[in-house]
Amino acid sequence: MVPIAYYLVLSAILFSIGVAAFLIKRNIISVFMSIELMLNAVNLAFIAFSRQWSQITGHLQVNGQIFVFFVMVVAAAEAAVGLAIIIAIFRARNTLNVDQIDLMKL
Amino acid sequence: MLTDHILTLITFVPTAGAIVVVLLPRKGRIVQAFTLLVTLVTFALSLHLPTHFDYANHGFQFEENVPWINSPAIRYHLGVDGLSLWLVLLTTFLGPVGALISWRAIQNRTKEFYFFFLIQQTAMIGVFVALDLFLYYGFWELSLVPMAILIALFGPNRGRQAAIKFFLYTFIPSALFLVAILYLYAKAGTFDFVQIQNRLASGSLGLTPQALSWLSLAFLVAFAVKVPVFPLHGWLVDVIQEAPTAMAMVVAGKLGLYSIFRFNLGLFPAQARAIAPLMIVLAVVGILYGALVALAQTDMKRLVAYSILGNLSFCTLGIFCFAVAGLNGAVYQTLNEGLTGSALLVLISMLFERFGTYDMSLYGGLASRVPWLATLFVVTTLALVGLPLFNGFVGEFLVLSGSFAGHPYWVGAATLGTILSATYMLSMVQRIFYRKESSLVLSRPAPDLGFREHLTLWPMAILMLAMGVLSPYWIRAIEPAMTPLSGATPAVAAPVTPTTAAARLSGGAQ
Amino acid sequence: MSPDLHLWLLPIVPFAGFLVNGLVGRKLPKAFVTTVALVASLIPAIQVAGIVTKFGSLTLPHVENLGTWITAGAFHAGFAFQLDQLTLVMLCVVTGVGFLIHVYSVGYMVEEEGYWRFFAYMNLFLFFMLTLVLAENFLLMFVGWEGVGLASYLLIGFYFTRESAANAGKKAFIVNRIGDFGFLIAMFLLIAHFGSLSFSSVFSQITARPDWQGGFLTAIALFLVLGATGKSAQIPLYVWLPDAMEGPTPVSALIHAATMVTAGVYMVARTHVIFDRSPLALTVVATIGVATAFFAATIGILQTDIKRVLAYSTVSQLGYMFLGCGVAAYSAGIFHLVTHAFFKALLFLAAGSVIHALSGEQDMRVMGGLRTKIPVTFWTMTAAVFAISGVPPLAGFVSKDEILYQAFIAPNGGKIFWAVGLLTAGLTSFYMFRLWYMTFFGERRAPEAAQEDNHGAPVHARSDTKLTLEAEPHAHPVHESPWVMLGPLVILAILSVIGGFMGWPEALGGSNWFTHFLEPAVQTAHLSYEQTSVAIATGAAHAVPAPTPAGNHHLELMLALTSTLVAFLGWLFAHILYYAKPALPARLATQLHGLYSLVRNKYWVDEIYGALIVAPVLFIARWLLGVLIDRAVIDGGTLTAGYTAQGFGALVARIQSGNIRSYAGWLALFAAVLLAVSYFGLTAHFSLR
Amino acid sequence: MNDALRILPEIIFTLGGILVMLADAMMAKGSSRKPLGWLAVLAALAALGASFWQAQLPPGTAYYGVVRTDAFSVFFHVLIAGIVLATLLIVLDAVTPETEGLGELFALIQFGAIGMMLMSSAVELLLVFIALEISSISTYIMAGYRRKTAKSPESALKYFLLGSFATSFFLYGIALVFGATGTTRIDDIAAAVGKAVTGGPVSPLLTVGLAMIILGLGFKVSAAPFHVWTPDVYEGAPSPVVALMSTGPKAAAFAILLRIAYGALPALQDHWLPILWWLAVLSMTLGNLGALRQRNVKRMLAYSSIAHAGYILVAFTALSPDGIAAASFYAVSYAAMNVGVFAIISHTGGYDDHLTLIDDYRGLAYASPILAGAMAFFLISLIGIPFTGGFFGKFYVFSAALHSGMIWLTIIGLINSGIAAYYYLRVVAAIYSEPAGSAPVLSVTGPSFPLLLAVFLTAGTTLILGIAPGSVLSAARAAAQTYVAAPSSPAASPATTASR
Amino acid sequence: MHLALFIVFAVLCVAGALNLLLQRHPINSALSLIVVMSSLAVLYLLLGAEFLAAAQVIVYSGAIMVLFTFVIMLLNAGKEERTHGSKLAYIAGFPGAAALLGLLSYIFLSRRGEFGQARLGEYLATTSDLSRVLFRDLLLPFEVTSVLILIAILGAVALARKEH
Repeated sequence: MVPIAYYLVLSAILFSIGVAAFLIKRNIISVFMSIELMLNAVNLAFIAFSRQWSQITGHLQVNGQIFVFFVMVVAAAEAAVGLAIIIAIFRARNTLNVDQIDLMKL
Repeated sequence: MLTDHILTLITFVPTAGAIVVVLLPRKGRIVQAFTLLVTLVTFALSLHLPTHFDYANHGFQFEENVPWINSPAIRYHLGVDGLSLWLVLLTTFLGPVGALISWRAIQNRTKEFYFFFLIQQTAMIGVFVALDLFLYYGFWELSLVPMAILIALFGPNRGRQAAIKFFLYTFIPSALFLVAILYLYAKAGTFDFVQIQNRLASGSLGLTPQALSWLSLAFLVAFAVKVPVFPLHGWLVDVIQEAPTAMAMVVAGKLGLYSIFRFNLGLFPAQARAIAPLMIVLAVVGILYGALVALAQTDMKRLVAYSILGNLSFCTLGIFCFAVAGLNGAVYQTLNEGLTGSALLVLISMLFERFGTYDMSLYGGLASRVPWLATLFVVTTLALVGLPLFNGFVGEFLVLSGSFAGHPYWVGAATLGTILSATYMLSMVQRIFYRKESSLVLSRPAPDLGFREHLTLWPMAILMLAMGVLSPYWIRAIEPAMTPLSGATPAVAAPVTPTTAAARLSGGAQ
Repeated sequence: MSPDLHLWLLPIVPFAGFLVNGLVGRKLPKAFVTTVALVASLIPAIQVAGIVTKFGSLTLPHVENLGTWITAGAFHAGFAFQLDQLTLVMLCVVTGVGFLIHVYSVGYMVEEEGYWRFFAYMNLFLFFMLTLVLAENFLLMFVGWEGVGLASYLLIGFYFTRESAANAGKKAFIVNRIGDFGFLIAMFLLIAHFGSLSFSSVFSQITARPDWQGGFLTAIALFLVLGATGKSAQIPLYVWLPDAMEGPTPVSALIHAATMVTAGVYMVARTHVIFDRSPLALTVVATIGVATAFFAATIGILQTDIKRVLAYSTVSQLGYMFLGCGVAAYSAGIFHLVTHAFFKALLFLAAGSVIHALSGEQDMRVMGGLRTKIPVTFWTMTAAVFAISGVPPLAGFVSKDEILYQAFIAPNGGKIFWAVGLLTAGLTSFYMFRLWYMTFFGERRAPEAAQEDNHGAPVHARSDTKLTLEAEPHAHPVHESPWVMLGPLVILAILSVIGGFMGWPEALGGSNWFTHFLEPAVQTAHLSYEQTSVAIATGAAHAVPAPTPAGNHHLELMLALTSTLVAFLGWLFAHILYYAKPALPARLATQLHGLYSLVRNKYWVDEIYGALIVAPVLFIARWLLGVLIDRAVIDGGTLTAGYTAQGFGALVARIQSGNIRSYAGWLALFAAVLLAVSYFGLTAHFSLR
Repeated sequence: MNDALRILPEIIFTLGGILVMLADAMMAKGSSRKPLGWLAVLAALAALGASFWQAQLPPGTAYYGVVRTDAFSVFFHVLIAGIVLATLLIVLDAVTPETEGLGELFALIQFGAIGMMLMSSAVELLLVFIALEISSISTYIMAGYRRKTAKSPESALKYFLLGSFATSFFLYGIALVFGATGTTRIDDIAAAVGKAVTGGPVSPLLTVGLAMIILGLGFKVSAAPFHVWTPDVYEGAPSPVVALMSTGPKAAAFAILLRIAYGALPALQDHWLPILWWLAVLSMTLGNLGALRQRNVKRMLAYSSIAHAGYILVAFTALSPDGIAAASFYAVSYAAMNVGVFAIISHTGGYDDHLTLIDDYRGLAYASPILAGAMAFFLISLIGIPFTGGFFGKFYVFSAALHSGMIWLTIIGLINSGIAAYYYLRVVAAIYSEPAGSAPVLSVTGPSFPLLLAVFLTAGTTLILGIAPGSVLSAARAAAQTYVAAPSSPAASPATTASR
Repeated sequence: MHLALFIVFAVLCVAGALNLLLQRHPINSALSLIVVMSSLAVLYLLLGAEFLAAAQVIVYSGAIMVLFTFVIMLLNAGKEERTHGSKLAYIAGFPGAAALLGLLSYIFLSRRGEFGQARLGEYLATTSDLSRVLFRDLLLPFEVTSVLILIAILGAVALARKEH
């Protein structure tokens, strides 16, 4: 017997930590990881909500879960592209520190 | 039938010409010649107007009114009345003049020049004939572009800045002007000038007084900048200095003044009266200010710029005193300024072509070298300082005498301007043409006017004299258009016709 | 129904002459130009003569209208010409003297390269002058008014390569413009009050309302006076006339002596109906007149340039005419105008002949002893000098006396006017005889050598002189002028001698025909205040008859004698100072040094005007408006606005640090804000519309 | 089969993309890949035709109601197909045969187009999400396409990281909405929310979720204050790509925003109206002010695109079919003129951006009058001078806003457009002023055939939209009619009636 | 029982997340992220999403994180140095994140009742349940993801291709 709200709060916590991590991390890869963290938080929320609606409607609701499934796919794709971009920028600039990727400004 | 589509023809023949210009080859004087031809054709076409104009009725004539875009309800509505009639003719008349004066002055980028020149013609004519606020606004804004580009393209030293300054000066107020137009449309559901005028007059738009005054203000500011009225003239001098003559001729005056007549007096008579005291003061200040500053100039173009400011202020004065004579005079003075000011700029540019400077102090003793140029220069000067039997006098006299009864002291002060204008113009004539021949003058071969230049100047000179002696010919068209404006409420306060009501519904149907 | 006189032909013919000579004259031979010019000035004279013959049969005033010129609402002003006694007199003077001077010019200007230009301008002047005197409404009159100003501008600046000439022309036009400003305002007032500018309508309206006294009429009258002082070179606007002597001498004779400058007097007489209603305005006119007369005369005493002496004397004589009008003796004023036209034109032409003889010399100090060398000039000149000095029975004596007499019998202050006028008469005769002696008597003070330092005379302008019928001036120094020049001199001399008999006063057994002839045009000879008040009471201003001459014959006689005496006194002084004891003037000059230099420098009036008016205006124009307002405030304001916007732009760009984490922080912050806003619905609390 | 017709353009692009990939794989190494570009152009043309053809389909959904073809979706399909067409032509002009990865590029553009198109037709948030990701990811990649340079990968990285960051917010928003309504289908959401609103206070999940969705989409359309990425990314990305990503994904994102605001959550007007109002004001103001001082042309245009997003958002606040129509219309005109500008920039500045500053463009008129004239025309349209699409769009947007009484918004907006004139004019003035000595601009070659085609396409559209906008207008209004139910919501009526 | 499990793994999640935040070496961050994901998988299971729990472990902890570690190795990214490129991140970002957390948690907790209680073992979503929806209602999205993956491949190839 756990209130679904707790799951949601957890997702909120993870999401916020993800945001904070995005702000703190200097290494691009870590920054990217924090995005993954945020996505996971969202997934948790989806699953919690779909569970909630199963209970409200009284029969199984899987829409939320399927959404999560798709998010995973997208995340995978993003990971591939993102890491490719990271490799490209490492080749071009020979650094992985976000603070040094500020050629274009103002 | 020609009469049915004459306005469309006059307006868009230049555009057609412009498109052809783009396709013409870049060699010889083909482009110039063709442009000249186009402007002449336009002028010839425009002569159809006064000959077929019905001087008896003071409504709009040669109307063309077809739907253009059904929603928002925009119509292609053209027409002229006694006010716009002569302004259209002035514009078409200055067309060939501009083409001729640019003949030698514009050596490179000729295609660009004449393309934009012709577009400018269309835009200006369009402003005068458009009777649909949207259409009008279109031409109004369009008229900025060729001007700005040509200034940037041909401005001798600070062209870019001057162009941008001019554009922003006129464009930003136009933004508020557009708000006002849109607001009117939101209320009236139509852009048609006549309908809006009727509805405003009959008060069927349910606009609050302050809404009306804000609207009229938005209109007025946009126009006042374009005229320009005294404190808003910051762009004028730079533009006159930088713009090619053919453009400088048309940049100031008629567009703005016409619009004040048409809209501020036509749509918001009461509000115009409310703000009249301020405008009168500004006008008088402008007259004296322009004249005095002109007095201190050594650069011809700057001098002319300030004199233009002064002379245009006469029109403003005449407008906002709301006397029939004054209004007639204001229109007349607008025409004069367009004609005489242009002539002066043309003459100056001819001097520049010969001696390559606008600095008067370098000139001297030209009268014996170029007698014809000198003669026509003096003639123009006299027209400008308002010597009787020249057009300038008729305009100034009508304005001042008409306005005097209402505001004796201000008009009295304005009359001082006639002394000052004589002073600076004669000083200019003396510096350039009298005294001993200066080293510059001796250093260059200075041929007297050539055939092309005679061709440019004589029509203007003759017209100055004609307008000075036969003014009733022009006034008979102007006066009927002015009489309703002199009354506190427009005479066209017709009841809302079914059509306008319908338009109102369709406009309100969102 | 009076016949159609084709009055419009009068001005048009000279105008045609102007067009022909002006447009094609440069290419044409002198002979042709001459013919055109002379014909163009002769025809009007003939036509006027014709009019004179028919004059009795006309119903006066005779008006011919050629249609509207300016119209607005109820207001109409047309090309309407009018003929009455006053006009006729002016016509005779303008066309007659005008033609004579044209003839004279043929000889005088023959060597000028701008020959065609000169005659074109002269014809143009005739056109405008005739328009001025023929006009039936103020507006058309103003056309002539400004037009003659233009012609005078062009002719003064005839030698435009000379800076001084160009300046003089400009000065003349601008000063006149100041006067015209008054004229314009007067016209605006007239329109405002009468809704018309036609003489007949305005005057009839006034006469219909005897209760209109002073008030706006005074205002109108005073503004008209301002106009008149400009055109007729009266205080305070006289300054342009002496400089106008830069023009060729015939111009000075025609425009700056005989005709144009008298336009002011004519205008006052023409509009006397208005002035009669404003005693104040009349007093002003009289005061200005007498003051100018005396003031200019004093300056004339010490001038050494022969033309400038004449110029100041012109100013002074015009003062007399103003005095005449000022005491409501319009006919007297006009009479003096006529006689003055004769002898002053003569004086100038003769002076021109002298200058011509000395090939350009204008400085009297180097003249002298010309009596024998140029006899014709001498004798004609003598006639003119006697005339202007008021030696009976010559023209000047008669007309001037009429004015002095009228001033004397004029109410309040009349005596003072008379006294000053008398004194001025003395001065006049003094400086005229001074001129006479310095020019023609004694020994030639400077031989050929002096011809080098002749400041700015025609010869200088003759850059490339072509030899013509005229002998090369430098060839033989002093020579009498050709008859084409002397002819007019003689005719004018005769007129100056006998001209006075037109208005020979009853007091001396004459009929004073001139005055009676003008009566209908300028009624109300006198209208003292008492009579005015009576007039108001009786409502018949013009019923009051001029005081019967009979009573005053004795007085008039006495005054005539006095002034004659004064005239001879002036002569006497001149004789002593400049003939008997030529050394005396120099000594006097050193003794009364202060006064001398004051007068010698024309009271520094030009300098004072320069310092008090011109300089401040220029300062304001250049610095206060040109720099402070235009540059600093207006341009500066524009720039400031631009920079402010750019400043904000910089602020916005500051967000763009280029650092991803900053951007993320930015996003996170606004995400929170957005959520909060949306959750708490903050924005529901204010209206977006 | 019938269902397939409702996604015909997408199918065409899929096939086109795959075809290009296969051909690319088969072509000999080192041989020019440009023919592939023309292949893609054909595909784009076909897709364009297909989109037009779809107009005559009866409105309806397919694939169990996840996509919906109606006037609205057709409108944006045509727009996107057009944009892609122009972009492909620009690419063909910009690149050299040596440019690496050409084949992939042409494929990517087409695949990206599928995403954008689906965004405008999806009525299932899941599909919306995926479509969004497709278009985003493809643009991330293209942004970094000039990987040898320092700037291009950086712009890709920034776009990618921040984009994903925003996406996760968007996703969270969807989750919350789902949590509040239990569905991810637009219509069902609308129904559920409608009930909820009438039922009583709105669930905070909805409002917060809405806010997050707006954030996500606001980021995609680069509306202030979520615009921060725009200037850097535009500056670094290859010009042809900027032409695409500044118009295509934007238009699609606006389409979604319209769908969600008017289709899914019209009942929440009171909540999203103020938000969009503020976004509009901020976007217009920050965009224009920021552009004032820019010296780099692409960066300047990035700021200007922020401002233009603001103008479109103004139309949202009109709450009337006119508003929707205006937004759609503006999207078209903006796409036309902006793609046009970037077409010329990509030719003049080159694929490698060797001309970047405004001053570098001094005297373009002397090098190539055609390019200069066209560029001037596009800039003038961006300023909003009459008889151009830019003006009519602006006019229509603000007239719609004013109709529903948004006076202040209108005033702010038009004053902004006045200020904006300055930085566009600087370019125009530069183009038309004397070049400095031996400026590199003078070596600019005349336009190639594909570029001419692109310029003709865009300039023609811009002009027609300005002179005879009738047909496009009616299409936009028809599209707007899809939401004719929208303004019947409580909040709108008083305002709109008040303004009558 | 359920609560206990939830608390344990929730704490594990948060701990892992915080560790990701605090660790300076990417590898450590990656490993702690794996912890988070795995424990999330358990939580999914608790909520009855067994298929997703499996997918979570396989796709995320498996595929994606392996990819990450691989790249870390490839670019042998060292400990990140704490450069101070951005103040805004702290002064604007952290308050923002905190506000997010506060607002969301407040909303969730304040209406705790509406969300109901999750009892263990109810509403188990079997793979067949999912596939029924996935391959019918959401067929198109499913197909479209293939395009997405194609793009990913293309992108990876185009961007990470070896220089030549």
